[in-house]
Parts: sequence; C-alpha cells; structure tokens
Amino acid sequence: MPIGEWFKKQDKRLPENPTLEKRAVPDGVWEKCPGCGEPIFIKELEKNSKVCPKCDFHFPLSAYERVHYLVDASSFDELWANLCPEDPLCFVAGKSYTDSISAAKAKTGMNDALVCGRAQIDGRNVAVAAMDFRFIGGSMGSVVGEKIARITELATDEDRPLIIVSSSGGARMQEGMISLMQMAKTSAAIAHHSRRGLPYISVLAHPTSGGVTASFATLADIIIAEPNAFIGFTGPRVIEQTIKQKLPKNFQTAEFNLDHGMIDMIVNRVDMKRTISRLLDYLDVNGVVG
Amino acid sequence: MPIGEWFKKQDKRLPENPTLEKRAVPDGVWEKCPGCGEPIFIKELEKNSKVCPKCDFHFPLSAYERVHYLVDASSFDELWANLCPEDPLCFVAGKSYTDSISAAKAKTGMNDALVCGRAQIDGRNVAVAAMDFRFIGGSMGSVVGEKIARITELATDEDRPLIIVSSSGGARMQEGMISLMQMAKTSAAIAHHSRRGLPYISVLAHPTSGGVTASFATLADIIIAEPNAFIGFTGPRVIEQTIKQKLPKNFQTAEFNLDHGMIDMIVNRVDMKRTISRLLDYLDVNGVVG
Amino acid sequence: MRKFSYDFERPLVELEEQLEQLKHLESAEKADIAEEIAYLEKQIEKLHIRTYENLTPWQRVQIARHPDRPRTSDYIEAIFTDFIELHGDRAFRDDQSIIGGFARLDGRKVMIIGHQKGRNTKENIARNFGMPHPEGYRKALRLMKLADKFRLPLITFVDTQGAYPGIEAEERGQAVAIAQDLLELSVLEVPVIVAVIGEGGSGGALAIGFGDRIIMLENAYYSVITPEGCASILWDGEGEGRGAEKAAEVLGLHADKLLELGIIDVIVKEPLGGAHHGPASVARGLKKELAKALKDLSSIDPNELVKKRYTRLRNIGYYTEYSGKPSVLDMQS
Amino acid sequence: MRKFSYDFERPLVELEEQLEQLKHLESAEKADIAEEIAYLEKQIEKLHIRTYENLTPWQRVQIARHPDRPRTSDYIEAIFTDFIELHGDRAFRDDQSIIGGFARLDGRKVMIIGHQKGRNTKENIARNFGMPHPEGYRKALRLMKLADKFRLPLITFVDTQGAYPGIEAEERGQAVAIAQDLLELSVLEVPVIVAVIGEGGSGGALAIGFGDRIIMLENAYYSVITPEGCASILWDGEGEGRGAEKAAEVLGLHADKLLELGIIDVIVKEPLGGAHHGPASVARGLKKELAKALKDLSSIDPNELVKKRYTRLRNIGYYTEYSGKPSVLDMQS
Ligand SMILES: [Zn+2]
Ligand SMILES: [Zn+2]
Repeated sequence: MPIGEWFKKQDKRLPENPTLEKRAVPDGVWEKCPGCGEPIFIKELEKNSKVCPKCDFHFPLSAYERVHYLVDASSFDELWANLCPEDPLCFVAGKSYTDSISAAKAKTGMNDALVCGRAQIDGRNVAVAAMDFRFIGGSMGSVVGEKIARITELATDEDRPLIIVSSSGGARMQEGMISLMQMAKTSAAIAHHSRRGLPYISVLAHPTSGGVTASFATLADIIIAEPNAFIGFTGPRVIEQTIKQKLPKNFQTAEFNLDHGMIDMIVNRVDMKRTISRLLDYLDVNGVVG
Repeated sequence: MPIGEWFKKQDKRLPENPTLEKRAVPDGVWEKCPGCGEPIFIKELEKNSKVCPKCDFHFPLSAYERVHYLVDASSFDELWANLCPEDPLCFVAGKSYTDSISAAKAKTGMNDALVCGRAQIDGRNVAVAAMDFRFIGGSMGSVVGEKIARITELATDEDRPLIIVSSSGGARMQEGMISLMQMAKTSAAIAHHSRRGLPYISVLAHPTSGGVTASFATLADIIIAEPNAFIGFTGPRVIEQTIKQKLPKNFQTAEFNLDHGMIDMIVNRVDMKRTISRLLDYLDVNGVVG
Repeated sequence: MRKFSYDFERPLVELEEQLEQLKHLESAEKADIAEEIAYLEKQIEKLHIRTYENLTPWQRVQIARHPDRPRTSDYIEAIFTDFIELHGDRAFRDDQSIIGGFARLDGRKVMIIGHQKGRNTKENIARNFGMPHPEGYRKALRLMKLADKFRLPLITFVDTQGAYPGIEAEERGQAVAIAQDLLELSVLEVPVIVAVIGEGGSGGALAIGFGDRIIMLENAYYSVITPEGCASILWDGEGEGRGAEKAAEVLGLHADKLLELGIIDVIVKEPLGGAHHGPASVARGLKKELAKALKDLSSIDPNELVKKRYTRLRNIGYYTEYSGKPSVLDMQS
Repeated sequence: MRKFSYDFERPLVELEEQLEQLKHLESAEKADIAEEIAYLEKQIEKLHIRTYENLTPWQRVQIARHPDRPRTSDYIEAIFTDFIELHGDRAFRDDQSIIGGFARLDGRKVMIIGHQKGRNTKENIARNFGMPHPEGYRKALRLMKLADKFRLPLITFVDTQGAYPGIEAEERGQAVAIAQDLLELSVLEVPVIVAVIGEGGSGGALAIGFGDRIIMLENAYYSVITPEGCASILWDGEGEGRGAEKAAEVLGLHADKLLELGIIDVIVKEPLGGAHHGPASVARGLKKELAKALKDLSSIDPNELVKKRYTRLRNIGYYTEYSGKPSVLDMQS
C-alpha cells in the first residue's frame, strides 16, 4: 500500500496546505494556482468548483466541499459523523496512531476520512460519500470501511443510486489487517447493492490508489475520473524501486487509465454534477422525486 | 474466415489422404508417420488412438474415429445423420458448392462435417459431437450449425454433459451469411445449456479456426486441446499478408494458446477419454448411470 | 469537386469537372454559355442515373466502403439526443474501433454500441479502420451487460471489414472475445436492434450483429467473408482484382438477397449513389425503422424476447432432412 | 547440511556442521568419539529450542518466506487426491503465480486456487515469485465462477508477498482485477475456506484471502503491507534493515494476533523451526482443519452462507460510535 508516498511527496497537484485552510489566512483573498502560477481570486475559484479558470488545474477539495459541489443545495443529510477511529493495534512507530488521528482531527474538524449521507442531485434521491485526503491520506481504516458499508446498505435498502468520490492512499496501515479487510467488506456491500439492479457511480479524484482502487472504487457501473488525477494500485516510487527504471511520462494518470480501458470518462469538475445527473437519468429506474 | 488456407496447404500435420482411407489400400499394414518418418504398424497405431508411439504425432481422425476413441464401446447412438446440406445461394465459383458436397460425401461417406448423438463415457450419460475436417474443411454451414444446436438442446433437455470435438476451418463460405449466423445459433444453444448448470467440455483438434473458434468451441467450461493443434481465429496466411511480417514460431499452436490463457490444458489423445471422464466426475452433478 | 471516386464513377466525375469549369468561365469572363451549362447539367443528371441505378454487387461493396459514407458517429449525431460515450473494457485498453454509450431516441433511453471508422487517415489509424481488437469486443460485452442491468434496449451499428488479422489480436483471444459477445447477445433481456450501415464483415461484424430486428441500408453488405478473402481462397492470388468482383456476386451479401433469405428484416433506402449523397435522408429513414423496432419490441416480456430471439436463430439454416428413421427430437418446436 | 539459513539460525547451523564433521571423522577414521557426538547432539537440541521457541515477529516473517517452506503445490500433493489443474484467464495469459483446479479431499470434490511460488530460481522466474499479474486474478475469477456453477466448495491457499509492483500490472488493471475477485468471493454460493500458508501480502493475498473460514499456519503472516513497505513509509530508507524488524512488531501480522482480533479462525501448529522442518505433520494438521471446515460449512444453505460471510465481514472493524443523534441504522443486525 503506497499510503506513505503521498504524505511526503511534494506533488504539484497536492499543495501541502489545502485551500480550505488558507481561507482563514488574512491575505487569503487570492490564491496562486499551482498549475499555471497565476493568482486567482478565491471567490472566483469557489464559483468555478475550485478549478482554475485559466489552466483547469483542479484544486484539492475537502470531503464537505466535494459533497457541496455535487448535490443540491441544502439537500445533504449527513449520517454517522460520530464514528471515530480506535487504535486496535496500539500502533506506535515513530509517531503513534492516536497522535496521527488527533492531528488529523484538528486539521480537518472531521472524525475520519469519509463523509456520507442522503442527498439529492437535481431532485433525485441519492446516497453519497466523499473521501478527504487530508485525513491521514484519505486512508481506509475501520471507520471509512464501516461508513462505506453503511451508506451502501442504506442505498440498497432505500433503492438509491450510490455516488462515491474517492481520494485515498489506500488501506490504513496503522490498523493492520483490520484495514485490509475493509476492502473485502466494502466490495461485498457493493456486490449486494449491484445485485439489486441499483446504479453506482464512482468518481476518482486525485489521488486514488492502493486498497481503495482495488475495492469499492473500481466496482462501479460507471467510473469517472477528474482530469490529471493519479489513479493506480501501487505507488510510483515502489514500482521504480522494484523494476529499477523510470516510469513512462503519463503513467497512472486519469488519461492513462482512460487509454487502458479502466475508466469510462474524464470529467472536468465544473461539469461533474451535470454529468452525474445525466448518467443517473439513464441508470435510475426509480426516477426523480417530487 | 480462413477456410481455404487449410484446403491447399500441404500441412505436415494434415496428410492429404486421411488414414481412414488408407485402410482400404492393399499395402496398408503400416503407415509412415508424418511426425518422425518412421513406419508404424496400423494395428499398433489404432490401439494407440492413432497417436504415433514413437513421436506422439497425432494422426488426423474422422469424426467417427473421434467418437470411437472417446466413448464406451457400443454406447454411441447417432442422431440426425440424415441431415443434408442444400445450396441456398446456388454458389458457383470455379467449382460449384453442390460438386464440393458430392465430392465430400463420396470421400467421407457422411452427409456433412459433424457426427453427434447420445453416448456414455465410463458409464455416464453424455451428449457428444465430433467434426470431420475431411468434409469441406470441417466447415460450419447449416447442417453443422443445426446439429450442434440440436445436440446441445438434447443435452439441455436430458441434463447431459456436452462434449464437442472441433476440427474446422470455420464458417462455410459457400452458404454465405447463413453460415455466419450458425455461429450465433450455436452460441445461443450453448448459453441455454450453460444456464441450466450443465457442463460442457470442448476439445480442440487440429485445426480449429475461424467461426468455430469464435463461437461454440470456446464457450465451454473446460477447453482441452490436442498437442500441437492449430488453434486460432484468423489463418496465418491472412495475418502475414496483412502485417507483412513473419509470424512467431509457435504462433497459434495449442501450446501458444495455453500460454495465452485460452485453454485449460493440452491432453495427449491417448489420455483424452480418461481425462474427460475425470473432469465429468467433478462437473456432472447427475452422476454415473447404472 | 469529389475528393474520392471509384473507376466506375470516373466518366461522371469528368463531366462534373467540366461543368465546374464552365461555371467558373461564366462567372469570371462573363461568357454567355448558359445554354451549354444547362445541356451539360442534363447530361450529368442522365449519367448519374445510369451510373448508379444498376450497380453490380461489387460496386455496391465499394459504395459501402466509401470514405465519405456516414459513420456510426454520424448516425448517433443525427438520430439520437443526449449521447454519453462510455469507454473501456476494464482490463486492457479502450478500443476506439468500437464506441458506445447511452442515448435517447425520441426521448426513449437506449444503449448504443457500434463499429467506428475514421473520417481521415489520422482518425482511421486511431480507430484501426473500424476493425476491433479483442478489447473492443470486451468493451462491447461490458456495455451489453450494463444495458441488461439497467433495462436499456440495445441498438448496434455494424460497420467493419471484420476482426483485425494481427498477431496481438490472436494473442489476446479475439475468437473467445467474439464468442462471448455472441453468447451474451443471445440472452440479453432487453430488445436488441441491429443496423448494418456499411460493411458487415464476418465475425467482427456478427459480434454485435444479430438481435431481434436487423435493419440494413440498401448498399451495406453483410458477409461471411470479404469478397477479397473469398476470392483469394477460390482463385489463388486473384483476390484484389476481378476475383473480388466475382466473389461479391456469388456471396449473396446485399440487403435484398439477405432479406430474401430471412437474415435481415428491413431495408432502408439510400439516395442514388449511396448514403453519402444524402446522409440526412438516410438518417431519417433509419431513425424511422429504429423507432418502429423499439416500439414493437418494447412491449414484449423479457423472457419472451429471449425465447423469440433464440427461435429466430434456430430457424436460420437450409438443409434437407430425408426420411429414414425419423429424427428423435424436433428442436424447432 | 542446510542450503539456506538466516542470521539468527547461524549459531545453530555452525553446531550442526561440527556434528557432521565429527560423524564423518567417526566413520572414516574409526575414531572413538561417541561421547563427544552425544554431547554435541544434546547441545544442538537445546540450541534448536532456544533459537526457535521465542521467535520475534520479524524472524517468523523470515520463516514464512523460507525457500524450503512447503508451497501450495506441496499441500495439494499431500492433502488432496485426483488434482486436475486448470489454466488461463481466457483473455491474455496463463499466470503461473496462481494455480488452481479440481481435487478431492477425503473423496469430497472441491475447487482449489492458490498462489504458487517456485522451488528454485528458474521456477520462481516462471511463477514471478508468487506475485500475480492481473491475469492471475482473472484466472482466479474464472475458477471461482466455475466453482459456483458446479457447486464445488472453494479452498484457497494464500502465499504471496503481494501484487506485483510493475508497469504492465498497472497497465492491465491489477486494482480492478483484485476488486472483482473480492466482489465475486463475497457472493459465491459455495463454502469458501482459506488457508494462509506462508506470506499473506496485502491486496494480492486478499484477492483470494477471505471466506467462511480462515485457517492460518503458525508462522505464516497476513498483513496490510509488507514490513519492508511499512518501514520505508515510516522511516524513509530504513526499509531493508532494522526498520522492517520494527514494522513486523507493530503491524500485528501473525496468526496469534489475528486470531485475537477475530480476523482468522484457527491456527495450525508448525514444528519448531517452521513448516519445512516437518512438512508432513503440517500437512496433516492443515488437512484436519480443512476437512473440519468443509464438514461444518457443507450443511449450510447457499443463501445463508452468503449472508453469514457478509455478516462476518461487516463485523470486522474497531470504532467508537459516540452518542449524539443516534445512528440511523444498525447495520450489524
Ligand atoms: Zn491555473
Ligand atoms: Zn512418429
């Protein structure tokens, strides 16, 4: 699992301090775009789903921002926000897991890396979940796995389409095998949802890798990626170390995955809600409410 | 469809005059093996399922020989032997189709390229079919398609495992689109057999190509090939003409197909019946009769 | 002026070029040649009819292959609304020689799968001239299953010279990939409507080429083998020239013959000279037939649909069952 | 003499070598050194126990990786009869790092799928050291579906360091290939019994690594990440040395810990020093557990089995649900 790679790397696509934080900074009326280097007014950026209007760079989003840009205003009814991680292995290695959790909680104001609940998209009932990469690299431990399973089951019980936005380094190492088993648990929940004939759309945001890519995130009827997102199983550093050669230039980008038949389409975040709404029109036999 | 390639080619593995014919020839007590060049007593050859005891060369077999080596003695009850081809397109190009049919009938004593019926293998009820390459290259026209469909339906209705031995150049050009549609017809029959949870074992003998490989022959639960058999879709000559380069050495052999994941195993004809019997033991929930 | 023409169209093209020159002369030099122009126009009209009204089978194959002939994407554009293209086989590659996705026909939701040729050399290379590799059939398989899951009628567009005769296509199992499409198509519990719009070349075409209704454009062909392939088997080496011409005659690959044989259900007329002489009218004709098929098939119960599709296939075949001991089972029943 | 030993086994190996020399001396020179030999044998016995009785987690990981450790094929040979190996994914390649096929356990028919490492360098290259490519997972998927169709209980053997970190494995979609195995495993309507016999490395192991009963050999490990991988994340660059040792301690990857956590169900004892010190006794122990699992699970109705498997997975997880508005659904029920 390449979780750690994403912690340390200075990735152009992943500024160290997510924009959500910057907003509090006094001179935060504009932000320099990591894509084109131009200053962008934050107001303008927010109107544009946090996509640079000049170069289409997709700024990282918090899970709540993801939900915000995806569903109808005030339609989101969050569920299970009060699920908190434990430390079953008493994992201490350098930093302790409990310290990591505390730091992540403080940074994000969240209890773990996933937000989920009922919502509507253009008036249609859906179940939605979004991952937050800021919370220990969006890694999947017990809480993420449990919440994915719960929201999927809710969608199954209530005949709702399921939409999950992933952004994750993979399974959460600090919970050991319990994390690995969340891959099986979430996949099994998806299996039962799918067997009911219900639609599931997966959105892969930068970066999606490891155990998340190898479980619920790629088991959707339709898979959409954001432009230029990293999508893969093994992280590039591990591959380079193993095969001892440089990787091809666009390796493991969204575009690479499209060429290799792994995803259905790449959609600019600005068009994401509209595209998902159009797709649901084809997939959702229960139709629009109200 | 590469039917024609197999007509003209002097293939080491496919002597012009099949051994069945030779038997009538006065000096036919031995036969020179096309594999190793050694003379082999025909009696010995026949005891060895027509596999050279010295080099394992698999002599071509007629459809009746195939059935003979596969099922319990006197268990075979042939069906629909009286189905004869017609000439729906009045196909004349150089030679007429009706002339080809007459010649093939005279050569083989058969009405078309497939023999099928009920049989037993080690006391177990099965439905069996075998193709005869001598009959217009074992090509699939209306009669072959119809008989495959009928024997598959019989297997479905009577809960019998299905075993088909293929050896074919593909769809029968001379019946035009009617032949091509036999691919769909046979595949559909297989689909319904499979959906009943019944087992189907396909044996690919030299050569199996074109429309037969692209329909019923590769839709089996278990696919077995005879050693060194040609198995492919497009014939090598057409590929060479298209890509204008030489083909790899073992291209489209049974071994190549095993490497590329297309078949389950390569089985020497001497072991074929025993292997199929063992497989049926695992697959046939209805068990052995008597 | 035409960018591309076949030999049999040459005399017509020459007259058209003369006309163009005359018109240029008239406007540039103010020459008074209105009468000559009118005469030539009349000649062209006559020759146009003479050239195209009694096409040989081989000429019609050529028209089916014409580089200006409307492609699957053109019909999607002209006939449907709200097309959303889907990609990939989830295993190897997105094969661009087969396209597909959701669309609406007069508001009805459907799934589309079709062979896609290019408009020019660059596009044709990307789309491998409409000849799928195994991953193309597997992409089609995925979309078939999606259509089944979400109960969307399937409309396919057939336009390929056939499966690609290459090393990699064999290595990756094009035979089994096609076979799996055939199997899946036969059990889909949604209406399957096929439109043969250009070339229907053997297994590569059949993989998405049968269903509950088969519509065919007048000059499209659908064949067990390309005329060239057939010729090269029958008359060694003569594949490219007269051989293909003769083969096109004997193979019975055109819409009228296939209608007679019961392989297809309905023919959509093309303007004289082929679909590219009036794409809009062909699209209208095709749309009408697609809509009719959708309407006819939508009311049928899914199980019944699968049964009917099977019966239809079962009835394709010409054979004599001569007397003697009677056949043990009558499978058609 | 041992062909291969780890650092911590070195003192023991040295004594063993001394013993061998003494014995040689005794027989070659007729030297009267029976007493010395007896003494040394006793020392060896004591050191053997001291070396192996309190292995550190990292030492046990090493034993799980020992080149002489029995492989999947050894257990198939020792435990089952009438094995028929099946091959291929029907799409790309027969991946030899995963093997499978039909077999009988005390006469009961089953389907087997397992990671397969080699016995030597040549074999290991052919089998990619037991690390599957996507086609391996797809071969497994095919065999799972066969097992389901023919109602054969599935027994899997887990022994891989993990998915292969290579370019081609990514290109051909190892993530989705693993995910599809997980999905399929969760809905198989036959008993699924897992035996973790050596290395259980992350996603590559999990793809065939959960079911209705999970049996684990005493020194096998099963982990979300290899100790080296974990270390290289925690202590950059220290992956190969002390880091891995420390990581093995914190990851909780051994049978006893996993039993305590409820991830696995039962542990099969190994002889002191590891399974390769007594393969026959390990095979006997494993066989007993497999047979017991088969017996326990065979009587359960297929639907019930799938439900139970799901509930089992649903119960894996450690979290606190603190009060506030109560959770809307109790999913465990
Ligand atoms: Zn920018
Ligand atoms: Zn020989």
